Amino acid sequence: MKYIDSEQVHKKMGSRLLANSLAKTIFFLATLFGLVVLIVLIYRVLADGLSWINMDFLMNRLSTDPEKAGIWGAIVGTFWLMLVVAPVTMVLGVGTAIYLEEYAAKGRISSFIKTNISNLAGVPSVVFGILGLTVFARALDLGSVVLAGGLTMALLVLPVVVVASQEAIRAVPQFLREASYGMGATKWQTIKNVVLPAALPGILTGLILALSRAIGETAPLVVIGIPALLIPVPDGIFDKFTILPVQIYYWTIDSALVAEYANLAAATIVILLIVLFAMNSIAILIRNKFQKRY
Amino acid sequence: ACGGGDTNEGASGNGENSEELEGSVVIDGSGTVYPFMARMAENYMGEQENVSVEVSRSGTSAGFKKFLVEDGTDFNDASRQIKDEEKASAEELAIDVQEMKVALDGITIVINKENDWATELTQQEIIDIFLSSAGKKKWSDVRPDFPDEEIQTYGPNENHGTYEFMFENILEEQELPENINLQQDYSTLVDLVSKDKNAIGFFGYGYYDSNKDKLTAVKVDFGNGPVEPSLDTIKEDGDYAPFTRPVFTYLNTNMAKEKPQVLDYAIYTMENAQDVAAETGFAPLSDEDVQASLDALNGLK
Amino acid sequence: MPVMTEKTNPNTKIANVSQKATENKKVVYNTKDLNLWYGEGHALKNINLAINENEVTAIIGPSGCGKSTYIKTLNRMVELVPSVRISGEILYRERNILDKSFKVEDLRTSVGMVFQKPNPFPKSIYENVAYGPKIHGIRDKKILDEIVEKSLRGAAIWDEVKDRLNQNAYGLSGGQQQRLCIARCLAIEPDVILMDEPTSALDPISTLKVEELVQELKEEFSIIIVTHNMQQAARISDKTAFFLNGEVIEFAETDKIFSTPSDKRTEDYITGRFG
Amino acid sequence: MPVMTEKTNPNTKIANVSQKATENKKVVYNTKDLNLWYGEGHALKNINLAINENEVTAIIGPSGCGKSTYIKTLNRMVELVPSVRISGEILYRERNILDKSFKVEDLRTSVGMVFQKPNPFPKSIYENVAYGPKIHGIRDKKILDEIVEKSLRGAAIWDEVKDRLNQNAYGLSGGQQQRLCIARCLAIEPDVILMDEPTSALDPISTLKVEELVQELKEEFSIIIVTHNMQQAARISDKTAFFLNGEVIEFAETDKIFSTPSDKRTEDYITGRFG
Amino acid sequence: MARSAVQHDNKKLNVSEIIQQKKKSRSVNNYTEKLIPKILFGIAAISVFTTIGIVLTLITETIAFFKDVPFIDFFTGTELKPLGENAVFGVLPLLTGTIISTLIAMLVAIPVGLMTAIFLSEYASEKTRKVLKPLLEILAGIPTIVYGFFAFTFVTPLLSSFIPDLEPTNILSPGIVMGIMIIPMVASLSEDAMSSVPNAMREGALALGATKLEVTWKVVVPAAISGIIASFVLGISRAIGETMIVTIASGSSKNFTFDVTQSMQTMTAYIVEVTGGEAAAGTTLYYSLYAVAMTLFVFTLIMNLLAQYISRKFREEY
Ligand SMILES: Nc1ncnc2c1ncn2[C@@H]1O[C@H](COP(=O)(O)OP(=O)(O)OP(=O)(O)O)[C@@H](O)[C@H]1O
Ligand SMILES: Nc1ncnc2c1ncn2[C@@H]1O[C@H](COP(=O)(O)OP(=O)(O)OP(=O)(O)O)[C@@H](O)[C@H]1O
Ligand SMILES: [Mg+2]
Ligand SMILES: [Mg+2]
Ligand SMILES: O=P([O-])([O-])[O-]
Repeated sequence: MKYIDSEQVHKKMGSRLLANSLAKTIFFLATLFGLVVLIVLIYRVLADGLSWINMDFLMNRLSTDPEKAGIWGAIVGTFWLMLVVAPVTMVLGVGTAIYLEEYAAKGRISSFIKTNISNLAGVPSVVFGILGLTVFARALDLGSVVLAGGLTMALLVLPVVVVASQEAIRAVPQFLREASYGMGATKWQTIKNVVLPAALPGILTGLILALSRAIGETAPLVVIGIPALLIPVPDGIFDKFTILPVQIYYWTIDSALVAEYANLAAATIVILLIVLFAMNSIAILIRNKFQKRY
Repeated sequence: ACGGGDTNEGASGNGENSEELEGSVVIDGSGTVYPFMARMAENYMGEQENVSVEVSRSGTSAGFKKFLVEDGTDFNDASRQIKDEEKASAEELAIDVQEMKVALDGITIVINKENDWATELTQQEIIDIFLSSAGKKKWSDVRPDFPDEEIQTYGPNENHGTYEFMFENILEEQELPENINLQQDYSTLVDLVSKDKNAIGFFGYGYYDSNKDKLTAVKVDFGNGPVEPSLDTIKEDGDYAPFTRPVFTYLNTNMAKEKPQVLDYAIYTMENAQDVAAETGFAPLSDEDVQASLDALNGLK
Repeated sequence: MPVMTEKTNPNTKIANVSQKATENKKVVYNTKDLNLWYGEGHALKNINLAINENEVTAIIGPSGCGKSTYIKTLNRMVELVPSVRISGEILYRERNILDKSFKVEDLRTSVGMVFQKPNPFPKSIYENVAYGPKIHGIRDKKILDEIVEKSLRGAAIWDEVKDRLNQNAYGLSGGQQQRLCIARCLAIEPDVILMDEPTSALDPISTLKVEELVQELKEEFSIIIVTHNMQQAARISDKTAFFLNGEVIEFAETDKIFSTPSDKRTEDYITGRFG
Repeated sequence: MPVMTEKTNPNTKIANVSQKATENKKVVYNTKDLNLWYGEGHALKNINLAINENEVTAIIGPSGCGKSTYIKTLNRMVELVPSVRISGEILYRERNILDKSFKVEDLRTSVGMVFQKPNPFPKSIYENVAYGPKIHGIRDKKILDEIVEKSLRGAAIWDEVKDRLNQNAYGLSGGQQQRLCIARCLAIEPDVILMDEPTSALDPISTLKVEELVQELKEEFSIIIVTHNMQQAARISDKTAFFLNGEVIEFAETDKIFSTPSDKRTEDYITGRFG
Repeated sequence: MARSAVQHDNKKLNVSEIIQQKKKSRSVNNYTEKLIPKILFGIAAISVFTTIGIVLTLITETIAFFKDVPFIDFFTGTELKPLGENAVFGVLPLLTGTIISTLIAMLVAIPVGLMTAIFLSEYASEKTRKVLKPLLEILAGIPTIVYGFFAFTFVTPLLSSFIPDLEPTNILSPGIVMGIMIIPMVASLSEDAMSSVPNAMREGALALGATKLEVTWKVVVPAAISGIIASFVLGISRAIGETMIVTIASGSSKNFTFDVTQSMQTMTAYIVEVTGGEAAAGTTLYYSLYAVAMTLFVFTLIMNLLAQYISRKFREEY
């Protein structure tokens, strides 16, 4: 007895194939959706902000007058923030990665640390803000200065650097380590002279990505208490400061008061996106340049 | 909690106005006074390039909490007078507080541009609208010829002096409506009222003044016909007097003695208060009031 | 039987001559009852071998018989595998290197190693050779220069690279890379050089160069070389050890192993019957 | 020559008998001047083959000769490789399947395929078999139950799995998985079954079971089977095609191919001289 | 047995002797070697301390909070009036705000993300994928504040032209924008899961006459389901923790409502509002910050652990 009637199957095939091409179109449109939003977003931001960008806008201090206002303070603040975040995450991230990949026995402790790091990566940034507020700004009495903000951000982006460094270190071929041990080098000499230099491009890529994450975050700094309404240009890591995203935030919510603030926010977004885009391009360049070397 | 920042050690001694000063001045408090103080600070920094003046606006009450702590802020802007509890805690901390009246403001009742029925209200109608116990839920409850639609009330939240002025001085400490929409930021309030046809809200005149294109100010009938709030009517003895209030900034004189730039800024503020007030939507003080504050400040030198 | 024809190779002749001239040489490595396990796998079984100074000792045997494991045990590199367990003794210059108190770094400073796949560091040629001296504390640029030149000459690659010492080592051909690795190893003037199939990744011409080099080096160093290429063992070594399934089946003069092996399994192997 | 001894296999006898009984069967697949390129690589060259209904046709040849490519062309599975270009004709039941208007899904409903590595879906045994009927529109639970049982019986695996139809297919052994895949293929009642080395991943006992199954299945289906195992081809097939470098060298009765091949290359291959 | 080293060179240079000498004078070396792992362990432990630090700060202040406000009142209270004389702390308005915004976000991110993943993994040619994937990564790299600006200045006005009742700050617009922000994350994690389904599985289904859609929907997606669900859960966690978009575009209304056209506050936005406005230590308001942060932390932690559990426990065995 025949269960499958091939006539029947053939007849239905048309509608099944139609469903398939329909689905394909829908899936494609869904994929495009995100990209269309991206284009609209960038278009909007450019349309609102581009004409406001000029040398004065970049070099002026903050002001309540949109015609005079500039983001020099936020640019300098962003720079100081990076100056804190970069070395701190680098040391903590790379140190952790070396420990996990080279020293830790593959046991409970290292898997505990790994689980911990992946959970840390999922903690909302605003909670890091609370940590920073409680520990750095208050308990250590730093106040809402660059150092407090930088340390908070460093912890926030730490998982990014740890994971990237781990991957980079793991990718260093074993034969290079063997060559070094074979010369009578100690473990630390081998790590310092062979493993780290070879893993450096990967580590740097991770670091840049982490930094670009850090200078795009807003919530932790707002929580730590950046006033950012009218604040002087910081001179060092013990000064109060503002950074580009925080500036965007205040200008956006104040745009109801002064409509031009929305343009200032858009112009600042353009600058922020350019900075991020440049950083990511550098990261990609490094990755591509040093990809296959052995 | 994070006042002081990097204070220069005050080694430069008594500050002459002409002298080059440096260091920081930290100001928080009233959102109402903020536009005035921000403009003042910008002007000041134009003259004293090495002094940085930082102005925030967490609200009068919230600001006092940052002012009245060890190493607190140097100034606290206020849209109401300091309370007795606040004075008490200042004494406890041995903080000498100098009150500086800087301008006059009028509580302005604002409605949506599309609202063409409530452009003129009596003082009592306004009180009833913002009084929970009056039960004016719909516009038609206020006046029968008003639309049969729900009133949406708006105002600044309890961090703000403006809220307290409304609650204590206008509503005589009676509850506001259950569903009133209270906000931290005046910008949000302006936005909300400008987009809600049935909205009615209140805040300082300055925020109305700079958003006249988005909002309508209710003309208030205090008994002698409707009065539009304006720099002319807002005066201690003006037509808008019942809703007029002075706004202040409070100076921590300990800080002023320690940091010459703080005292210098205080004096500068008083010297320029009348000009800046007019520019930022406040009614200027009388010359006598200004002089009184200046005398007190010069006494601190 | 290709091995027989190879016996006429001039190199082998030289080897034989030097062999005779040094009949009572000192023992550099003496392995006693060595056993090694990777986890449960018994990779070396009761190894007993005495290896002489200034000779080339070849280790041959089919794949997986434990050649690499044995040679890596001689500089304790095998311990990089976490699951390894070892029993027995390996006396290097009379001292048991398996002793806990023996520092591996000291051992590896005296015992250089060349690997199957050339593994230069991704640094300049100069830095590759200077690596060893540097980690051992030599900082003086002049001395380093001398060492680099001497080592590169020693590895017969000086002329090819002297004009591009600052270029990356990965720009060299495979054969040059391998000789660079030998130079790198010579730079710390080891006493013994271990080589694990040093030519198996190289083309015939490079192989020949390395083989010649090994012949020269043995004047100064003791060399232990693993090879899967029996002709190579026959050409360059003085003594040969034949490993099978982790055991030493036969250890004797290379001549003898390749002409009159005493064990049937050795004969089977060198005549190509298995492996 | 191992093939000769295999000729006495009883299965082969049966095959030969049925072969004779069906001398003028219908042609199910007729390949005409088929050429196929992967990018620049010419993988199939001028293939001409006529394959009969209700027979087992074996395709043999050394690795890389194009066996898999050919069999995958028969259900146009080869088109999953983006770079493929095809010319020529393949008539299936008189219709050219390479025609653009021919729907591959229809083709594949009539032509089942069994792969080298068993590839059940990660679903229950029942769902694996019911998958085909379900996508082709059969929803009735009772009918599905019947189809599943019939197909599993047909694939000679019913008794082994009937008590655990709802368990995941990955709990089965490799051999059982492969018979499950055959059952899955039987469930859509194909006309032809293509098999690409269906036993190469299996142990000898499982292989035997699948071979017996193939013998049974040909009563109902036409089977084309690729194998690198010449004994297998000899045991189970009626006709054999010998491929070499993308060409069909010889195509004839299996008996003839293995006893008196007409091409020298065929002989070389089946006597184990290369491949 | 010092060998005279010089062979090709007539200069006297005995490296091994120099090395021996240096060795003796460098006992420090040994010390570093022992110290380094300890230092590195200390560094690695900092990430653990960070977690401990977060948990400790949250717990201590949360306990202080629950001394002022009963636990039950907090979690069942539908009224939240943190300021003023008679402050009331019920977290339900924040919880509904958080859950509703997350729901809206996932209603956007799950279908669009999954369909994007399917398109990239099953339908797109290698070339198309190479173009589209980096573009999606750009979308993922845009700071959230920019999305907040976009929601506030573009999406809300756009939506209010369809929905006249939409308030100027509302939960709908930031919810949608948050969903868009999460699309790349869901898409890329789901695509990874689908790409790791072996081709043999697809071929098996295609050979039965299945269309690509049937292969995808009935074979690939079920086979990759644990990875796909893990991506959803991570997306949810992300949406719960997202701060700036809702802070900017959803306002700070603390009404207990389910009307998406209205302003609602999420837990994250509450934290920003309270710290930004006033954060004088010691008050109940101040402690409420930690109680809310603790709730938020627990929520996201559960989601993250769940995602890890799903992808580990149900790892496909093919
Ligand atoms: N890291 C390891 N872990 C476990 N077993 C290993 C390891 N390395 C080698 N072995 C096992 O030890 C035995 C000896 O391996 P070894 O590498 O010494 O062989 P070999 O003689 O060098 O072979 P080849 O000629 O292939 O290099 C083999 O059975 C191998 O599988
Ligand atoms: N996807 C592909 N892309 C490019 N070339 C391919 C591809 N698949 C196969 N080829 C090439 O086509 C030729 C035939 O391959 P095919 O897989 O058909 O051989 P085969 O006879 O099945 O071999 P085996 O016995 O190893 O399975 C080979 O040269 C192979 O390299
Ligand atoms: Mg080996
Ligand atoms: Mg094949
Ligand atoms: O912000 P306030 O002026 O209302 O305190």
